[in-house]
Amino acid sequence: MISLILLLVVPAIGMLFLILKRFYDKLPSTEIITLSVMIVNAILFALGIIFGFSGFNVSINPSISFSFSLQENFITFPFLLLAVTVPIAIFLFAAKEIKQSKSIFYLFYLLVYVSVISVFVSSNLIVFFIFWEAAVLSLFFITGLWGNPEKGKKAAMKFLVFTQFGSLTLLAVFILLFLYTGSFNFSVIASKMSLLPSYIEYLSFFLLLITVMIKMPIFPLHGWLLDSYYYSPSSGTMLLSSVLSKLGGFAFILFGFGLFRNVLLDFRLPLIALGVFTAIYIAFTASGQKDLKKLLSYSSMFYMSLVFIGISSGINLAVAGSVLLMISHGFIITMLFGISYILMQKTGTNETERMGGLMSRMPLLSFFLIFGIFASLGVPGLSNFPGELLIFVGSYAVAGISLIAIFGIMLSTNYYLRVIKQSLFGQLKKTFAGLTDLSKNELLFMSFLSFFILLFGLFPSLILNTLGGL
Amino acid sequence: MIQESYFLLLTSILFVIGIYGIISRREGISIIISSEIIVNAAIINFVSAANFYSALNGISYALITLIMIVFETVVFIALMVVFSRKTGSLSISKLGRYKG
Amino acid sequence: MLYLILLPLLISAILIPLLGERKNVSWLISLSAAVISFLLSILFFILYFNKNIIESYTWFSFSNFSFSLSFIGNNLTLFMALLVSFISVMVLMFAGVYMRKEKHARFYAEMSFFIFSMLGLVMSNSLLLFFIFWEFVGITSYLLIGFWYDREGPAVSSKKALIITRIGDLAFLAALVVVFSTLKTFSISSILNSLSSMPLTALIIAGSLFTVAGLSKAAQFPFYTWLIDAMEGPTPVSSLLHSATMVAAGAYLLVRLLPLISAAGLLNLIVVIGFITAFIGALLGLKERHFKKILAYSTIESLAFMFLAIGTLNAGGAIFYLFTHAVFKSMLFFISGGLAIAFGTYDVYELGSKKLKGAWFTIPALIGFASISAIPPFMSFFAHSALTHNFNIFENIAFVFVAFLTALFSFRAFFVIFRSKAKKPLKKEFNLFFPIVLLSIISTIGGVFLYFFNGIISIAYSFDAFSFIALAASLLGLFISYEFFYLGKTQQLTEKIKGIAEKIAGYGYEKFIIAIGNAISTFGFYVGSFDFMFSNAMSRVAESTFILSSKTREIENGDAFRYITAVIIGLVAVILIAVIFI
Amino acid sequence: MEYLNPQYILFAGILLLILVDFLRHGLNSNKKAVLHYLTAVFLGLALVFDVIYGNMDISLFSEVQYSQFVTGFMLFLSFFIYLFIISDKNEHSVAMDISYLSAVLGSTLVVLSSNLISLFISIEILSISTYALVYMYKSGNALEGAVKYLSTGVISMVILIFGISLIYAGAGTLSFSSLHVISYLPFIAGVAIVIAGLGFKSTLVPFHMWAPDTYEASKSSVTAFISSVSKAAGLIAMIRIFFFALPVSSLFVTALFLSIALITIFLSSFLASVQDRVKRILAYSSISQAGFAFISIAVLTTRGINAAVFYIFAFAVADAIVFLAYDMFENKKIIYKKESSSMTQVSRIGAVAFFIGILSLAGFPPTIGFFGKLLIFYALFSSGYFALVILAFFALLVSTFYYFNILSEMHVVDRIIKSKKQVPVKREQRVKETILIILTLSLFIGVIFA
Repeated sequence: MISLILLLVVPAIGMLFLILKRFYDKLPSTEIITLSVMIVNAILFALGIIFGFSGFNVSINPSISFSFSLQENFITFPFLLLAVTVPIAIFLFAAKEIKQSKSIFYLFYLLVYVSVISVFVSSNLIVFFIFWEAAVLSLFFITGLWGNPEKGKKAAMKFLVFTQFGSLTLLAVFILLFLYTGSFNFSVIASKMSLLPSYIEYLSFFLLLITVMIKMPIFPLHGWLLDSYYYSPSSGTMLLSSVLSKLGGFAFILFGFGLFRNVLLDFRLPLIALGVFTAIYIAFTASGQKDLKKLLSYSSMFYMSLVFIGISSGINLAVAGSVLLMISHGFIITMLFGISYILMQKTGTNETERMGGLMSRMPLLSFFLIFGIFASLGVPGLSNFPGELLIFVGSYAVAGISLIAIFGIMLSTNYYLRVIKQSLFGQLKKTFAGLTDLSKNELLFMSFLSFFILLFGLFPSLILNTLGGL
Repeated sequence: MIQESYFLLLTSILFVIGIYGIISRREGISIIISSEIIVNAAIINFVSAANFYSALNGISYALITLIMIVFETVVFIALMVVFSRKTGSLSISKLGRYKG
Repeated sequence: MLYLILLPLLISAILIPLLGERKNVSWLISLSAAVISFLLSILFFILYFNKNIIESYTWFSFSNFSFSLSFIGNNLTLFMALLVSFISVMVLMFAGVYMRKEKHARFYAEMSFFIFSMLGLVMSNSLLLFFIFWEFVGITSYLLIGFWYDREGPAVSSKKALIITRIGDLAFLAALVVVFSTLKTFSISSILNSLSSMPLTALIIAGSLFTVAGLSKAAQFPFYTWLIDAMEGPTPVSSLLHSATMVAAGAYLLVRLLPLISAAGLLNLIVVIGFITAFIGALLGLKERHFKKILAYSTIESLAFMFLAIGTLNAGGAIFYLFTHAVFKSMLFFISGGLAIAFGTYDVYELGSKKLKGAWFTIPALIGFASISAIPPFMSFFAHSALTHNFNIFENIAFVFVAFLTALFSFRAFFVIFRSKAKKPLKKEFNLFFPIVLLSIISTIGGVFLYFFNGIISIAYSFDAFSFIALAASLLGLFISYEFFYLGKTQQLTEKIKGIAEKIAGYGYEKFIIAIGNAISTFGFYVGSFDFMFSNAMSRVAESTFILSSKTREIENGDAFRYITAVIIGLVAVILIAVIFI
Repeated sequence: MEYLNPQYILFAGILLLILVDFLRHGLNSNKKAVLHYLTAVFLGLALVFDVIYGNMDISLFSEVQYSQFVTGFMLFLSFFIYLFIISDKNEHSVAMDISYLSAVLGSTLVVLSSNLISLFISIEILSISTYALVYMYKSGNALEGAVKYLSTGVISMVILIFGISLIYAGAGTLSFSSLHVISYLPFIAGVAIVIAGLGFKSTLVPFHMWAPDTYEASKSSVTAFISSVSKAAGLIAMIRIFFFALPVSSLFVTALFLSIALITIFLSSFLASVQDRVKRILAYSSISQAGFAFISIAVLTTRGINAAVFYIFAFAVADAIVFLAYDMFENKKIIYKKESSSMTQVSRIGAVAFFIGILSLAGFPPTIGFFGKLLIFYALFSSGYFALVILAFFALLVSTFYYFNILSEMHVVDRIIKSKKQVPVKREQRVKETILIILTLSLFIGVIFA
């Protein structure tokens, strides 16, 4: 039985080594430390799947029932899988993109890595909140210090203040729960939910909704998305889009669907309508974008609005579908951002119009770009399709309007194909004549991700079986 | 015998005078003088209350306040001396070094 | 066991890219895989004759919802599998000739993947599996059209093709969701016999969405432009995908779901759209100069005929016509490909100037063009009779006009190309020669096949008065086109007809499609700028608070006296509040 | 040995210092260093005795259930701040030690006082000695800061005593145990006036004007003392009066307190966001922290008071660290909003301590600042003030903004990252760093007291 604390201890040791590395140089290079730590963690996770995980509990301050307790709940496995595998892939990118003060970047990188894992695993709400904030904080520094030189700091500040409001409302929800159920432990709260008077339930559901709508970004509260996705370093964007937006979804399922289910069932229709509106709104916004990186950030928000529809429909089939979609979206969006970064580096521009005919010079990259775009279009056999199918089947039973989101997918086909046509097909410009194809490192990154995309596309039952408790 | 409420009336008048004294002029010294007036009002209060409740602790309180106000005035005047030597005038509104 | 038919092609689709660009190897692999699957489909056709075998496999299941994929082996599906594998063998042989100079691996991999998904589509029983192969077919057609990605033409038309077929795919997905959430099953057979339990609204929604899917895939009236541009792709692709198999998938879907469509009451809508498409196809075909585009218009027209058959509940007729059309249309595409290799152009008038009459493929071309306009000895005449079996009076009259126009524009092409006597004989390539001759033989003697076709799929045919009137109309069209195009007489009359054709169709429709595309992106641009402004509104709010608070900063301007007054004011306020309220 | 509690130790220390100062004409500078160590020893001793024997218990000053904890943390804080001050190389006179010791004595007495007049005495001792401390360093503009501090201080002292006299006139007694609310007009006026007087000490809104200038003028280690220990004393005095002495439960009083607290938080956080000097930002931030503590006092429930006490302890430690760390930056002339390359001379540990201090002030999780805020929200929620909490969120957002603005503008994090080369570190800087380390550790370990 693998104790969950190991998943946290290993990266902590890695961070310790990184700090020590500054003083005695005989330690292996920072990249090797971080990579090996993550790989060890992945192995531990794999062993854990085979032999099962065991909880971990040490109580620090019983008066406010604050105990550092880790326990997997009914939807941790798929998210844990995402949190363990995707950062390894992203790291292959961060390795060559960050030039100055690498060791501190890896320190923050590992901090995000640890905090995301422990958010998925922790069963004490204070521990949940501490690592929730730690993830936000470290991303603030990653965007602020390594992002775009002139706009990075401003975007980081905007991101921080926005998500800080989200986490404060979450803190309010936790305190309300603590107030009425007397403990911060998730299982105790789940059992004592009946103690909450109804107006408190509605209030805390509303507060939770604010947090989720900021984190996942959903329509009215998505102000921070464009700046922080665009101006942070590409590994920062990948972390943000693939792992952090899943925190929002995770919290929504764990608390919205898990605890406040009857409130969720009352508000199903308006929430689905909001999700559909966001999907259509974002599909149109994305089709108006010329810049590939902006387009990808909006399209990542599009899929999160589909997830929002799935969860707010309250049917466990649709919720399972949204979990599936979140996992596959994590892999796909990382690959697409990776490709957009490579294109940015090679062609010096993010505008797809100014690229042309790259397919002849870079067949491998174009294969992976087309593969990624087909995956995100929901072509069956790739991982987005089962998720979307389940969401639509589940949410159709609740409200027919969820089919309008299919029109959103239609729009996404439009702007994705425009990207392929403008960047890959057509005449190769003279300026790009000398371009070389993917390096070994990038090839490893791409095939690693597409393996998972294909795996979960063909065998979604791998994830669905772990969601038994839904 | 003068009831106690008359004393309260007197002290509150003294208090208002003291307050007005502080606000009216910009001089440092005017602050200390008017605050002395307010302290005397407080002492009268203490004594009259002690007499009214015929309890001796009021008197001790009055004595304590007397002593404490002495400390305050000493420190304040010392500061005013340094201040006037430095800036030539006692008006405390001119020092705008720290704004905002 | 039915998946055995598909397996060889899947293996070749995976094997070819791994082997890379070796000389001719990938062609051999894909051809052998197609032949194996053809033989297997013959075997299974005999084995499962008049039986109805369903093999289903559960893909994944979640809390009492099971998502299962199932194949079905009955006469219809196996006959279609037979047809598809036969045509694909022919096409691959032709591709050997046509694609000699191009890069092989990518083309043959995509071709074998296409055949794999087409065979799968034809034989799938569960709607989910049908949808999966439906999407695969759409994707491979996108890749194949855009094969010469460096040219501007294929890039634009592949994007357009996928977007328009994607409308159909998503309509299919929506219909799938509607059906599954009401009936909790995907298998077509159980859906069809539990139609009564579906609520009427869901039935109508599902029916209309399936029809939209069928129409967009079969390039019918609202969606036909993508098929015309799809001709940018290599000819083997056009012959396989855009004549015989893929576009027929739309009609095949509606045939499989005929009871559902008829229950949803969409039949006369389909008939109307069928006639509109037929007229447009014929008229635009008249003015077209590009040989393959003429064939594309005739494909649209014959698909319209299939939809007419479906609209009049004549599934057998539609399937038989699909069979005949697949045969002669792919043969015509082979001819156009052969000409293109020899003379490097598809323009009908340039080909005309190459003095081709009397070359070895004039006869197959004649057979082909004659069977487009259903001249008696050839199979398509019998197919037309099966087609028009239960037409009512109006449909018959309209059909007569259509027959006249089809004859007109098909023979125009024939006479323009084969105007002058050929001096030097053309070289006969076996891979080109064998498929063309074989298919022309089938399309001539195929008519007799109609009689015992009934054993396979129930079909009724009648040679009533109207079929002969239609024959007369097409002969008239033949004679007129002979007059105009072969003898070149009355030039101004042909110009007039061409003018009318241009004005009527005027290709306004094309601009309309492009206009929609631009409208979406411009609207997207406005919404994008609104979003940009919206997300910055947040920081503007922040800035205004800063300005506000910097004004309040003036209060504390460092004057000690002001501090004291503040203290006093605070004191007085507190006293007043305390005294008044407590 | 009932005399072995910290107050007597401090008092003995002061007497001893005065005696030595009186005799010292012949002493040269290193003797003076001995004196400083002597005072440090007295402070340490006081801390030790507090832990062992608790506090003295005579009529005017009696034990309260958490007063041992509060005096303990006050002595702990002032001991380290004192170590920080004496480790500064510049010369300072014995008078400074005497006034520092008396300030510490005053603050501990405030916590213990069980009678209004004793409260008054201890507050006066505290404030008079802090006046001396502020002016002690004679740096150019210290004079102005001292004048402002003093003038407002005198007025508020005078107002306080007048209020107490009114209460005495109304109730006839001043000891907390026998005080009770009487609806007699002067009594109520007296209570109001006392609120004003104490408001000055704990920098609540109408009376906070002096704080930014004085904090900025005096040496930042002294500011560390004022903003942490003396402000905590003011707030605890408030608690003593309004919770233990006059358990006034009328809805109106809480409304008044809440409005004062809210105005304090909002005004000071908005003003802080537009300042362009770090010390002034930190001054305003400590005012808004005081406002936050006052909110949880204003709720007047036991849960609120516990939260307030813990929060005062949390932000006092954080304030101390931030100001002390800033003191190390200050003499290296790192100025806000100026591209300063001279950041490298500052010790890395100082920068890390500053960083963690700011985190705790902003209320980020691992630090006790977060737990303080958590408890306050918990108290507010339990007495049903939901809207209030949401309002507080907005103020918190603004505070996150200016706290992290400080970090990014002053390149604190760059300092932690950038330079590798070891700067030759003098002994006294090493001492300062150790003090900062201890204080930052306390930021994390403090959780146990939550």
